Amino acid sequence: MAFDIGLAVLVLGVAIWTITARDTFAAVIGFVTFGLLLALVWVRLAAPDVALTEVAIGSGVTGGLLLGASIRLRRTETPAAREKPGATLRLAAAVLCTLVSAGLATTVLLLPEPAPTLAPQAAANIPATGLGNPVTAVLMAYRAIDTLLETVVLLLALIGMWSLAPDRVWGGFPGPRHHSDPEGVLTFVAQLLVPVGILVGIHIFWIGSVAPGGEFQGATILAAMWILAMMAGLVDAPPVSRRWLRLLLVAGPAVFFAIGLSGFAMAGAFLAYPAAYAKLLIVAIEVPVTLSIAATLALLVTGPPERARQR
Amino acid sequence: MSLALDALTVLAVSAGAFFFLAGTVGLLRFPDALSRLHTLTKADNLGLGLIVFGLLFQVEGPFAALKLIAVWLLTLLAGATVAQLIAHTARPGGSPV
Amino acid sequence: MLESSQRRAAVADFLLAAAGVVLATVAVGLVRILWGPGDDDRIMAAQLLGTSGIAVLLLLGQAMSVPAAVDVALILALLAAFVTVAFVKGAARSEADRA
Amino acid sequence: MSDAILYGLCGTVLVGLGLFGLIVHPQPLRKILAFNLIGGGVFLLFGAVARRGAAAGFGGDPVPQALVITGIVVAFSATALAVALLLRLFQETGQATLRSDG
Repeated sequence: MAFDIGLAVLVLGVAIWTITARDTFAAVIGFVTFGLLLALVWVRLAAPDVALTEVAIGSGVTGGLLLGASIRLRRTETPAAREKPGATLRLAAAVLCTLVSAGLATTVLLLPEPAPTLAPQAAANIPATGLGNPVTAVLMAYRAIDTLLETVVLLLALIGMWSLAPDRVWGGFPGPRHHSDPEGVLTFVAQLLVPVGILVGIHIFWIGSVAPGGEFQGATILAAMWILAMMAGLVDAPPVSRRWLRLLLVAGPAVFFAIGLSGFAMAGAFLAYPAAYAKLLIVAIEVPVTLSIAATLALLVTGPPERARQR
Repeated sequence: MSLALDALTVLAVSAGAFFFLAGTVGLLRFPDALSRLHTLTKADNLGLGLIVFGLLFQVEGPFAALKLIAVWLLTLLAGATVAQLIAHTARPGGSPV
Repeated sequence: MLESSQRRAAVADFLLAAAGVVLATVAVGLVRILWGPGDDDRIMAAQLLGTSGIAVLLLLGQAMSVPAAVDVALILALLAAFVTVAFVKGAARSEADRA
Repeated sequence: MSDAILYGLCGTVLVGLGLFGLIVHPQPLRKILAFNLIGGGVFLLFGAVARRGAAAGFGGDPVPQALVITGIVVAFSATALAVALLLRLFQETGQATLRSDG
């Protein structure tokens, strides 16, 4: 318990820093640390699947994205900070936020006893899927519709981002071109880390059926490795109008949806799996979904097209 | 036999935690930033190595042990490259990485 | 002579306590990050915090019998390098913006 | 007090802190950061509920845990889109401000 109190205090301390720091870059560093500490909290809360997601996406990839943005936007910070609202508004905001927190805290303290849980239903669903990890079973079977919609949300975000491109680079290469320096440290790091990272990503994805892990965590690592290879200049980002790229991006949701529809014929409901093939079908969904999510996440970090396709 | 292994674990993990503590004291006491970070990197990497060594006696199976060692090696590698990259960017007139 | 299960519990308690000690050093390291003064100091201190975080994860995983904590640590080690590269690249980009 | 309640309360404070930052910070990037803090707080509330719902031999209720995983990924896509909008604004105007009078 002493450990938990210390950890909770640290989490709050870093959060306060993230909000109050004068320098935005320092605040982003605070946020990355916040994610790291949250991952510890998730381990303490017996949620290792969430800890994996938090450290990969919540802290790692989001952190990298925000760090890059905060450095580029540094010059705009001082003028923008002058628009800070007056003391009255800040006080009112503080009162409002305290009230919100207090209200939420009351609900937490008044949570019903015994705690309601869907664990037995989720457990009852597991044998039908052939999966050993209850969280993956929930994501792929019990609440598969959420997961299907989530893959679509990711695609929508990417379409939104691409549509921010100026007309002259429409369909072009996303992000800047990074040049590799064969003698450089960065090339060395990338050549060493990328293969290791791809192995780790596949491992995390594959054990997801029986142990903590799964397609989102595995896909994030694969995405991070692709971005690393791009930043080191080992590979260039493909132009967003490439047909293979677009097929790769929609393959996951499309296969998911198709197998979901076939559930009507085979098991009588959308996204229902016939008992004999459940595990096979889930793997058939997971492989393209992982590849699609990895590509989508990587392109979301890379940004909208910036360079025209023909020069 | 396994009592001896547990004792080894306690010894190595204590030593590891001690290095983390010592590094932190160094963090607060050394005068300039560079020597501070330099010392701390070494202390932390050694501390993590000792903790990994101590945990090796507790895990089940060679795969779990291999993963522990992989974590340590990756941390060493990441730490070293970060120092290199930062030194590269901080150098005035240095080529952008 | 202690029973085997008692001894296992004692080792788990010890590992949790060790995790607490390393977590305390994280707290001190945080103060270092917050003080800065430079970006480089901050990013390096964050990197070191990652090392402590990895140590805490490994100790917690063993103490609580959550083997997946090692996977979390593995990803943390991988992505720490990724975040630093993003920082360095962002710095190069902001130079380019200015030019 | 159980560890679930402790972290749940921690989550409620995070929501308040994030909301405060969202309101008072004029810089859009700070608003995005604050928004992510709110997200972290809400996820912790889910984590507390999941931990309390430990049953059927699981350490926590897997349903809220799966929801949090979904939530983290969606929060990331929203953050990435917001950052892209902000960087585009910066490219167009050389500023990053939400002031409406220009």
